[in-house]
Amino acid sequence: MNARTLLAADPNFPGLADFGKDPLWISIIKAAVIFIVLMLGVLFGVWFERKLISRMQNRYGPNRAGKFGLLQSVADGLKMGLKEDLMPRTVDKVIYFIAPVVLAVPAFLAFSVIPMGPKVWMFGVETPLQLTDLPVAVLLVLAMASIGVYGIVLAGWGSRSPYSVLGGLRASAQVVSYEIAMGLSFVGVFLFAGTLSTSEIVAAQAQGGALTLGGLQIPLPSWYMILLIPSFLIYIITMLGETNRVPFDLPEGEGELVGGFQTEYSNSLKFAVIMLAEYVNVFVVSAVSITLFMGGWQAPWPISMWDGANTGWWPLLWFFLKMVLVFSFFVWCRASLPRVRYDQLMALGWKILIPVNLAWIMLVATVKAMRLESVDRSLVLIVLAVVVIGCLGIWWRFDSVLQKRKETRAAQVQAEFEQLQAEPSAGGFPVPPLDLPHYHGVARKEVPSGSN
Amino acid sequence: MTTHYLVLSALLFAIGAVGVLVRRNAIVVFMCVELMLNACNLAFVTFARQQGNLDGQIIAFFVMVVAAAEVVIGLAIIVMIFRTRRSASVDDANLLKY
Amino acid sequence: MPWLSTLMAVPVLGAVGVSLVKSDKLAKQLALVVSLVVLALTVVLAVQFDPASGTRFQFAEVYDWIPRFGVHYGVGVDGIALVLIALSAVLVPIVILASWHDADGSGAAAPPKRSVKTYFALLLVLEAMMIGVFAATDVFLFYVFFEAMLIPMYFMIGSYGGAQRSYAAVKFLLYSLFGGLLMLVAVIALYVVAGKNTFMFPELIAAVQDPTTQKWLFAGFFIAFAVKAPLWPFHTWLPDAAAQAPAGAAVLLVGVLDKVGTYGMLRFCLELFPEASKFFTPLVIVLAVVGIVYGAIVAIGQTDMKRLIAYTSISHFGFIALGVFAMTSNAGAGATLYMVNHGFSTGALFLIAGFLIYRRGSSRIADYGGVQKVAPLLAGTFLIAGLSGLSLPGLSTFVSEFMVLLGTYQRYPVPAIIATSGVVLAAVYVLWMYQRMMTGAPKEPAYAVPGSPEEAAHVLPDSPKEPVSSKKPALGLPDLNLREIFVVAPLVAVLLVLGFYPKPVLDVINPAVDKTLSSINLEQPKPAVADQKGAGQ
Amino acid sequence: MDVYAPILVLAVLAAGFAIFSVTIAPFTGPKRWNRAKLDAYECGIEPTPQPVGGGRFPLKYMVTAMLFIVFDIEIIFLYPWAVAFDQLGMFGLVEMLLFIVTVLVAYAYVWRRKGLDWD
Amino acid sequence: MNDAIIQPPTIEYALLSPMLLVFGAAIIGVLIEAFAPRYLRKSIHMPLTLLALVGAFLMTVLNAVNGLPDAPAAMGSVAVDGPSLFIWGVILVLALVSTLLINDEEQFVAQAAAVPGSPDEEEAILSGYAQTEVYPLLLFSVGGMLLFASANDLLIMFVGLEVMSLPLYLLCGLARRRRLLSQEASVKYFLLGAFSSAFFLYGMALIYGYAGSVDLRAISASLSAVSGQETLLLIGTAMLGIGLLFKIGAAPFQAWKPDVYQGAPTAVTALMASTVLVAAFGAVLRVFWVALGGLEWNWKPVMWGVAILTMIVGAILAITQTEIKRMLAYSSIAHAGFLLTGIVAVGAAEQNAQALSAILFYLAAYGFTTVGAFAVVTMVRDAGGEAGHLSRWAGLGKRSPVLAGIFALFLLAFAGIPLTSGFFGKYAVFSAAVAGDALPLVVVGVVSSAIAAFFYVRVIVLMFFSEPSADGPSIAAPTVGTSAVVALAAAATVVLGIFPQPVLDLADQAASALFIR
Repeated sequence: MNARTLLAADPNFPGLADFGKDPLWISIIKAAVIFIVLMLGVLFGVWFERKLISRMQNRYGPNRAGKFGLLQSVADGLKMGLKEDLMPRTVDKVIYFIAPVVLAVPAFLAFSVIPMGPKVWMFGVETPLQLTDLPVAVLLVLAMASIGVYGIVLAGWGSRSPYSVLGGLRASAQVVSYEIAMGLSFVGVFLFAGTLSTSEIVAAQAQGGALTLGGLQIPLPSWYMILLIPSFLIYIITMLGETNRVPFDLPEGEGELVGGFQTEYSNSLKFAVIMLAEYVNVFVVSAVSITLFMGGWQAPWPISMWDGANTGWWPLLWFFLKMVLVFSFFVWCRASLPRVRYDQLMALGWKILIPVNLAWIMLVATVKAMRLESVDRSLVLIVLAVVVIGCLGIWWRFDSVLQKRKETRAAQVQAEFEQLQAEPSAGGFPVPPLDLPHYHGVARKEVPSGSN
Repeated sequence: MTTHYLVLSALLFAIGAVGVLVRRNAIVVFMCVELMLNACNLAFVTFARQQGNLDGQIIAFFVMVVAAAEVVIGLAIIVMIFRTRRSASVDDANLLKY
Repeated sequence: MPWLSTLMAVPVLGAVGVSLVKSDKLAKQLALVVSLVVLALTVVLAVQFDPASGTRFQFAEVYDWIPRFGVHYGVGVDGIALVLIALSAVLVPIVILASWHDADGSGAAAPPKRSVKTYFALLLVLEAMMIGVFAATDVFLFYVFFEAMLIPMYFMIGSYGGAQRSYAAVKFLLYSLFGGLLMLVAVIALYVVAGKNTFMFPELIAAVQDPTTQKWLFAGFFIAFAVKAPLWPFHTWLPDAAAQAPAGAAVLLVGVLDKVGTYGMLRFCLELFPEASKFFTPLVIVLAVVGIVYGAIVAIGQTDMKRLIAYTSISHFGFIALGVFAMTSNAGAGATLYMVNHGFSTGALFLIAGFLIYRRGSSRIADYGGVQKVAPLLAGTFLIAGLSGLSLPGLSTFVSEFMVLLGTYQRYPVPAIIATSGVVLAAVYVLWMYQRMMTGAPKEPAYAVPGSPEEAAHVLPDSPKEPVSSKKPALGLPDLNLREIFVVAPLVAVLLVLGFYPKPVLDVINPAVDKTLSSINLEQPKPAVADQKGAGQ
Repeated sequence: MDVYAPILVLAVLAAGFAIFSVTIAPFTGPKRWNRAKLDAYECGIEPTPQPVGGGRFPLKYMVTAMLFIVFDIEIIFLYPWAVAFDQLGMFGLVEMLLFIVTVLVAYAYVWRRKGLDWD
Repeated sequence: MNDAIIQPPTIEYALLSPMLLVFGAAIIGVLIEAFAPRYLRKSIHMPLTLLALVGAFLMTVLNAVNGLPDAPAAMGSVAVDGPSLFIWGVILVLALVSTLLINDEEQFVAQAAAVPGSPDEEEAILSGYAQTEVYPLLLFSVGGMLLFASANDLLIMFVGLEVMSLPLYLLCGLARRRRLLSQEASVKYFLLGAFSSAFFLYGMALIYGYAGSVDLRAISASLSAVSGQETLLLIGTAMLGIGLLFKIGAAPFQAWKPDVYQGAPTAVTALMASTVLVAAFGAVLRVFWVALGGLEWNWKPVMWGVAILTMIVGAILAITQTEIKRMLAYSSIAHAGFLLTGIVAVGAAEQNAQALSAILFYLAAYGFTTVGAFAVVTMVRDAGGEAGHLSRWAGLGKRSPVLAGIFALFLLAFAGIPLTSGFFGKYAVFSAAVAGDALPLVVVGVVSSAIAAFFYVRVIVLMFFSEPSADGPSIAAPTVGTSAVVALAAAATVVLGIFPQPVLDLADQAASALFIR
């Protein structure tokens, strides 16, 4: 509700009502632009990542192809196109071919609901800088992410090789796990924005509300990244997990799974499509984080003092700047963090992110409800207290049990160790008797293995 | 316009029903049942549009929940029987005949 | 004092007591005592009963049982019910005494030892139910007793009977149950159609007006009763059940239980559905006559004495049904008296047959011969009982049979004449059986080839395979002992007394029968005349 | 329906590109036949024979999938609730608390039964 | 999009308290599973489950004492009316009784996932695993039944149906002995159950398409208001009916019943056989009387056919059975048929009240007898677990006359012999049917009763009149729980057979106001 009432006040922000009015050719133009920008973005992104990571590691990075090595990714792409297309005979051909497509298409589609600016005049038509918007736009993003999982599973499955299957399974398990936490982290945003439409969420971040505390009006920050810090942090983590990026790049953990689900997609255009999809996914999650938490295309604080900052084509700039920043964060993570173990990854997703997220949502909802209705505040507080105490109790029980278990285990190990120290042959460990003549010291003929 | 969706849903439902009756693998049968449930969802959503109220869509939510619960329990049962007898074929399960 | 409830409660409590006491012997004695108490109470009841009284059901007790269905615990007796209750009360102690060793596992014919206590407890429960079924003045209560009665009898046949006891028991139960369920439908429909929200019999009399409905309901009741009473062609369970049941149970089955059927026809069919009764009378009479002749003819051909007795009963039940549906007061009273007399006479026959079987272990007629030489008392009583079966004048059955035939002749001369042939045939089967078994030279029992069908049918599985005579003196047929004399004596006495002086009983019966018939005739003032005209044409 | 049309346009573009790339891949590169190239990659050793029909997924993943379904469904209910929260007010809060507590109970059960442990 | 202001719904927690209590206890049960140490679980579960059921029963009574509301609770989705309360009471008591049975040791598998005979299983048994999840599952299922029977909205009914069924599917597969059989029963029950619920759902969709609502009252109102879409309505009714008839095991949807009853652990069978039927009949009544009452002339002939078929199939196929649990299953099918005659006996309000009260009474009477019968089945065991084959029951009457006698009592009650509860149940239903102009149905019912009596009697014959075999089954020394169940069921059977009036009054009272809409 509040989002919509807000909208009426500021005609600059496009709302749901502004969509679906474009003529087809405008839509085609916008779609084509988005497509091209994403393609170029991938080329740029690959280069940027390599360059930045090198700089962080005191290296130069690509610097041969073109100025600053800018053409490096173009060269890589060309190389991929010109390499031999290998196809192992074990693969399930149809699935093997479909998988990259299934992976790539949804990645692009998710971008269609990302708002990149207010309404502008484009070839004589006033249109928002956003391909389209739906009442359930965020759901579309999540849905596309889910469909992408099919691509991963199909790629792994269709390849019919142990590495691929395992990689695909791991990847899908990881993605679905983090998708839950991601989905939960959005709830806070919806609670505040009251809508699932991306453009309206951006609009809702235009002005912060105000908290009346003892007669004092304390303005609330308008961006949800500050208002809902826990949600934002969780989203950032899940964003990494969702896109299989370091430190959560287990599906492709070279050490154990070679290339993961893409092992059999040896260097060719098919692989290029997969890689493209991965980068587009990164862009999508970045764009979503910007839209939902960082005020979308709106200018950041000092610039926003300038009245024209949020009008015309300017916001496009702010948007892309934010994109670059978020992408840099990805690179930063990659440069500085080690890869986690798979159990750690799942434990983080299931045992920390989800419960914390739920608790946070309930907290936010409670606070909101208390602001909505002043009645029954005590009831809410009591319920809250019960929940908190319950959670603490459960946690305490968990913790003490775990602690006890750990202690007993340690004591056991210690006892065993001591026992073994005193009596090496106890516990069935084959310890050679001390009086055994040393092997090399006795002149005996060597017995070849297997001839007993 | 909505008629097409109804026809589709009826078709899906019929396919599912026939699948349940014809197929022998428990998992396939089970998937056919799920197909039937989703056909129901389609019908609900279509009718919701036809009737101009949202009840049908809400029902679809509930159906999804139930379908999910059914998946969880059904797969658990099928896995259980699979582990016991190393086959998921319904025909192999023939102890209960008179 | 709630006489009838007491009458029912005493045997039930006795049954509980019997099943709780420690020793078998004590159980038997207790059962006997209880049954004698019941007999004494019945005598008191009978003395207090006032046949001339205006009220129809005396000693009436009516309580709400299930108001929801309009069901009452309603009991009360008129003359008809009273004599039948008396019949039960007299027979039960006799049966108890007669079955003293039936469940012990002793005796040549006895099956292996079974729970004696259960047997006597069942007997007492059965007695309570028999009293209940005759005393019930609520149609529903009657139905309940009618069905519940099956269960103890079922167990008595099934657990204590002969080789094919379980077959016989199941057949008995299913036949009766089927009939009973049909009756249930009719009972329900009666309740619904009558719309009086009550099951009290007096209020339901002729409550259903619509003739078609009446006919259907009549059919429901009648079939149940016809199965119960075994009227031809619903009789096939009786020979099996009676032949396989232990002698005591057979007496109660044929002597009392089956009377419920004819009693039901007289009490319920006629009064509840007078029009339908009149409509169906020709059919019933045909069935009855066929039954009389058929039963008698088949009886002649029997080789097994228990089966033979059972078939004679079918013939006799034909007479009773004939009497009931002749709808004259003579015939009605005769039929009622017949019920009593038949109970005693068939009871005597079965018991004496039981004694024979107990001694020799076979129920085949061919296994016996010349008994009157070795056991004259046995043979003599057997003869008296048999003669009562053929309605020798001077014995009680003669009176009743004569009344029935007379009453029937008043209205339906042709059937009455045909039915008379049954009397002739009766002489054939009774005398022939006597001749084969009791006269001539004493006979070694000829045992059937082991495993042959004959053996299966006649010889109890656990009876000794070598001739009993090798163990017991005088061809294994000692004469009646004291206990057995005590068993037979009262029966013979009753047969003789009622044969010469049936008036006291008739005095009790007549008013009730008249009432019954008058309640039918309420609609048609002079049916007898009309019918006689019809019959004359 | 019009709001969905642009998505379709983008989908056509993306799908066209992806399918194009995948299909021309075999034609752009050179073809030098080598037996080893036909085998699945397995660190240079003989590839493990794969069972017909692709074999089976480890059961462990089924548990994850089930859990995902459960929580995804929970999210389905959270979204509309969040959107309509202002109108539902206290009632919505209490009901959703009950709902979440219920789910958390199941969650705790799974956790304790080692459904969330990987090794 | 529509900006209609959403009114926060209201929920009458007090009216729903029995259900909420059961569900709450189930949830606590899950927590116990999660946090209580293994050796303590059972000893916590047992009192919790029993307390919850008793508490819910008391709440139900309290609701009944407080007087009934005149409108459905929870925004018209749950109707807490007389029939509901009666059915709730019956379900709760029966569930309580079944819980006592379930408490018995050695019935449930130690670890469902372990392969029989494998080291895994050995280990599970040795380390004292026990499937204590049975208790929360039971509670969930019971809660679902309560909801199913009182739903005033097809959606809620569907949810109730599933909440009721899903735990049962699992419970069926947990038998300790004859594991394959049990798991097979489970998978069959599940697949067929899911299949039938899909039918229910599609029927619901079509009716929604017709009426624009799934609220029973709204559907009923639309019957006269909406025209031109009768096809939707009729097909929808048929499919809805299929889903519901499946649950009560009416022919031709009865195929699952014998398999499932045979395979499931007997204690679970007892629960299923008694309570599910009760709950499902509550739902059937609601759907066909409340929602589709105006369509009576369309569904009545079909229901006639189904009732006749069910009675006959149940009675005739039961004769061919050699397994005691299968036989009881077919008998339960036949009884479902008898009950259906009551459903058909719809008419004017007074007639409806009579039929309803008859059905309610029948359900109560049948439920108790069934629980008792299955309780006896649990006690007759041989080396391989329960002695299911009928031949093993030969001579039981000699071996243990009391047990056999009680079982015979139950069988006689099934057969509808007077002075047992079954008689008055049958009587009530048949008399309602006669009053509802369904005399032919009653005749069929009576005939099939007679057929059914045959196989009941056959078992009695076996038990009492056959010689026991030397290696016959032993009678397990009954635990307190089992003997309490048997005693209670026997007492209920006798008391309802001799003094049915109080319960009949209760059923009358429950039925007098019919269903609230």
